[in-house]
Amino acid sequence: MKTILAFREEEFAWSHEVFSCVHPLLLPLCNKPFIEFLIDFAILVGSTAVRILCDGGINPIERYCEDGSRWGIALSYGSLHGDDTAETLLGKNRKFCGEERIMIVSGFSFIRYDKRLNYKSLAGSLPEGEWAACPGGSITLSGAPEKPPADGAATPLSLMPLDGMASYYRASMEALETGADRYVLPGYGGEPGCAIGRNVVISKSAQIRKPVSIGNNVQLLGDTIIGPSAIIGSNVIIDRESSVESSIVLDNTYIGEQLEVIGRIASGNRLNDPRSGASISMEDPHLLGSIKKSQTLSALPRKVAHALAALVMISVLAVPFLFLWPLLKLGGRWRSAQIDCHSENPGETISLGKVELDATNALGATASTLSLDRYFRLFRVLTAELALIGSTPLPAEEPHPNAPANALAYRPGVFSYAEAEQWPATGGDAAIVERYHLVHSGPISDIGLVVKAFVNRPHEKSSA
Amino acid sequence: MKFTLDNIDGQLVGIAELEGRLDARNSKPLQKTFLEWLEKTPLVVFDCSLLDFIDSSGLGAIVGCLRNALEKEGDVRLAGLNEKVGMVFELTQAKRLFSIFANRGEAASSFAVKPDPGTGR
Amino acid sequence: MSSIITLTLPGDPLFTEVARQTTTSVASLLTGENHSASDETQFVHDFELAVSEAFTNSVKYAGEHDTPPTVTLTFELEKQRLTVSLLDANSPFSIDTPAPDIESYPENGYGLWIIRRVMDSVTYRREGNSNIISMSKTL
Amino acid sequence: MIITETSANGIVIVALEGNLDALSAPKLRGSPPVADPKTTVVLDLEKVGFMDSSGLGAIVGAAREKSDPACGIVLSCMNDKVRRTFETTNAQRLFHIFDDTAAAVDFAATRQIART
Repeated sequence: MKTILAFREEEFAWSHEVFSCVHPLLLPLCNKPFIEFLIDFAILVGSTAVRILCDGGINPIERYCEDGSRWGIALSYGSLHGDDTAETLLGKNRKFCGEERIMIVSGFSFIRYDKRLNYKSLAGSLPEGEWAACPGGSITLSGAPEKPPADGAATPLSLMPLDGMASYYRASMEALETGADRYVLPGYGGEPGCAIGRNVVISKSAQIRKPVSIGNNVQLLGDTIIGPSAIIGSNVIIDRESSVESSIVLDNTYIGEQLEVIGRIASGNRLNDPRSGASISMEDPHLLGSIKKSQTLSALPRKVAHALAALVMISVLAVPFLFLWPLLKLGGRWRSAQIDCHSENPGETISLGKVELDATNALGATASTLSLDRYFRLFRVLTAELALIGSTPLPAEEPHPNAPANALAYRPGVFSYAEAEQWPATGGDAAIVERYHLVHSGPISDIGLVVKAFVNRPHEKSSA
Repeated sequence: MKFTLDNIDGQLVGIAELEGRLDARNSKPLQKTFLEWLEKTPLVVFDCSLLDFIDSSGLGAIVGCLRNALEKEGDVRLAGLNEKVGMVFELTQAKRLFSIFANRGEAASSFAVKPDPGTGR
Repeated sequence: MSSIITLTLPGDPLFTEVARQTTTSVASLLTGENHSASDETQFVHDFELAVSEAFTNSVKYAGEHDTPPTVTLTFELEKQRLTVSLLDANSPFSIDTPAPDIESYPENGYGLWIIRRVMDSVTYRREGNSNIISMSKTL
Repeated sequence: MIITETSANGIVIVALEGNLDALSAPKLRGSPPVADPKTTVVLDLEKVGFMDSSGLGAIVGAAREKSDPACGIVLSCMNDKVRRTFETTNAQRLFHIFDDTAAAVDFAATRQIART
C-alpha cells in the first residue's frame, strides 16, 4: 500500500492571506502541522511510501518533511497539472505506484480518524473507488482489493474541508479536545488533555485549565489564565493577567497585559475572529496593555536616559576604541558597510554602519568583547535616531514587522532586548521578547538591560 | 462629528455620531469637544455605526469621555459597534466599562428607564 | 569564523561551469549543527543556481570592450551565512525584474527572478563603472 | 551535454545527459524533433544534473512553438533539483510531468491519436 497526497493551491489560498508566516500545509492543528496528520493516517493504513503532489511550489514542505525517514517511510514530492484526475495521477506516478494499491488523499481537508482502530485491513479489503469524501476533498483507493472483505467492524472515517478560518478553528479544537487518544500528538506527557513543550516557563500564579496544548519556548506570566480549550504555539509570551480561552495563539505571538482572548485566533500581531472573519492588529503597544493602566509614559524621559547612558559609554569606551580601531582597520580586521534599516517612524529608513569584526586575534577579541563594532552607532542615540536598547534594526528590504502604518511596537536600538535576554534571536523569535520589553521598558529598566546586553553579547558572539 | 440633542421622556440625551477612524490624530479633539457637549447633558450616546477603525488612543479617548461623564453623574453608552471595533473593546476588556446597544435608538431609550439603584454599574 | 575567497574569471560561457562548481564547494563548507541534510543540500543548490544565473547574465551582457571582459566572484563565509557578490564592467542594470508571466511561455527573463526567489537577500550597487550584485542566504 | 533520440510507438524520446545551461540550451532548442511544431516529444531529464534559466527557457520556448503547447513536450524522470527550478517560476504548470518515460510515451501516444 502506498499513498499519494494531492493538493491544489487554490484550495488553501485563503490560509496564505490570513496566516502569511506559515505554509498552509504546515499550518498547526492543535500542536502538529497539518501535513503530519495525513502522513500518520497514511502509515495507519499501512503505507510504506508517501508522495506529496501540488500544482504550486512545496519547498517549505520538502524542507520540513525531508525524505520521511523521521516516520520510517519513503517520502517523495512531485508536481500536479491543473486538470489532473485521480486516474491521470496514477499514470504520472507509475514508477512510484508500481503494482501496489494506492490511496489518493486529495483536497485541503482534515481527516477524522481514530488511531486505535484497524484501518489497515479495511483499506486492503475495500473495493476500488471512493472511501470517504467531503466538499473539495476525497480519499479514493485504486486497484483491486488485496484481501477478502473484512468483517464490517465499524471504523469511522470522515473528512472536513479546511476552507476558511472557521473550519480551521473547528478542526483545531476537535484535535485538541479528542486529544491524544485519537491522534498521534507530541508532548502529551502525564496528564491527559494537557500537552506542554520544551522550555516553557509558567508563573506560579498562572492557571492552566485543560484541555490545553502549549508549544516550545513559551512564557506564561503572573495571573494568566490559559484554557479551557487553548492552543498556544511556540515562541509565545502571554503577559500578566491575560486570559486565553477557546482560542488559538499561533507561533511567534505576543499577547499583552490584562487582555481577554476568547474564541479568537491570534497570529503574529493579528487577532482574528474565526466566525465573522474580522481581524484587528495588535502591534499598537498600548492596545497590548489594558486601558485601565494609564499608558501615558511619554517618550521624553526614556530618550533622555538613553542619551545620557550613551554619552557615558562613548566616553568610557573612547580610549580602547581610539587605540584598537586604527590597528584593526589597518590589519584588515575591521570591515564596515552601510545598510539601510527601518527607522522608528514607519516609511522612513536610516543608514547604519554594519561592522564585520574579525575576532580571531587578541585585539579583535577585546574589541568585540567591548562591543566596539557598535561604537559609531552610540552617537545616533544622542540624536535620538536610535534607542540605546530596543529592537534589532531591520534591513529596509525586508518587510516591516508591523506592515500597517502605525508601527509603534518597533524601535531600533544599538543593542537589542533579544541580545540582553539571549532569547533565540532567529527571525520571529527575537521579535517576541522585543515586543514584550517595548511595552514594559521604562528608562531605569532599559539601562539595566543595556548592561545585560553588553555582557551577554560577547558571550553570544563567541558561541555563535 | 455630528452631535444632536434628543428628548427621551423628559430626559435630555445627546447623540454623537463617530465616523471613519478614531486614532491618535483625532482622539484629542474628541475629548475636547465632548466637554462642550457635557455642558448640555451628562447623558450621551456614541453612535458608532459609521466608525470603522479604532486604535488604543481612540479607545483611551472614549474611556476618558466616560470618566468625565461619570463625574457629572452622567454616562456614555455605545451603539452600533461593528465587529472590528467590538473586537478592540472585547480584547482590552474595555467593554466592561460600557453598556453597549445594537443601535442608537435602544441606547437613547435606555436612559429613559430610571436606572435601578441596586444594579447601578 | 569569517573568511573571504575571491575568484576572477574571464567573462566567457565556458567558465560558467567553473563558477558553478566553485560555488557548490564553497557553499558545502557551511554546515550547521542543528540543520538537516536536506537543508544543507538545498542551501548548496540555491547558491549553485543563483551564481550560475548571475554569471550567465554577466557573460551575456558583456558587450564590446577593448580589454576582454572578466567577472570577479567574492565569497564571504560567516558561521551560518554565505554572501556571494559578482563584479563586472557591464552597463548598469536593475534587479527588480517582474515575475515571468508563465502562461505566455516566455523563453527568457527568468534569471534575476530566480535569484531573488532562492536567495534571502539580493542587492545591487554601482561602483565606478562596475556592477556589484551581492546575494546572501542564511542556513 | 549529450542528446540521444529514440522513438517508441510513434513518439520521439529525447534523452538529455549532463548540464542544461547557457552553453547546452541552444543545442536542445535547435534539435529537429524539439524544434518541429508538429512532433510530440517526450523529454527524458533523468540524467540532467543541473538546469538553469537558459535550459528552462529552451524547454518552455520550444513548447510554445508546438501546435499544441500543453502536450507538445511531455517531461519525464525529473529529479528534485530540476523540479525546484521549474517550481521557482511556476513553469511546472505548463507541462504534463511523468516519473516514468514509458508512461509519458503512452500519454503522448493517446494525445497524438486524439489529435490526428
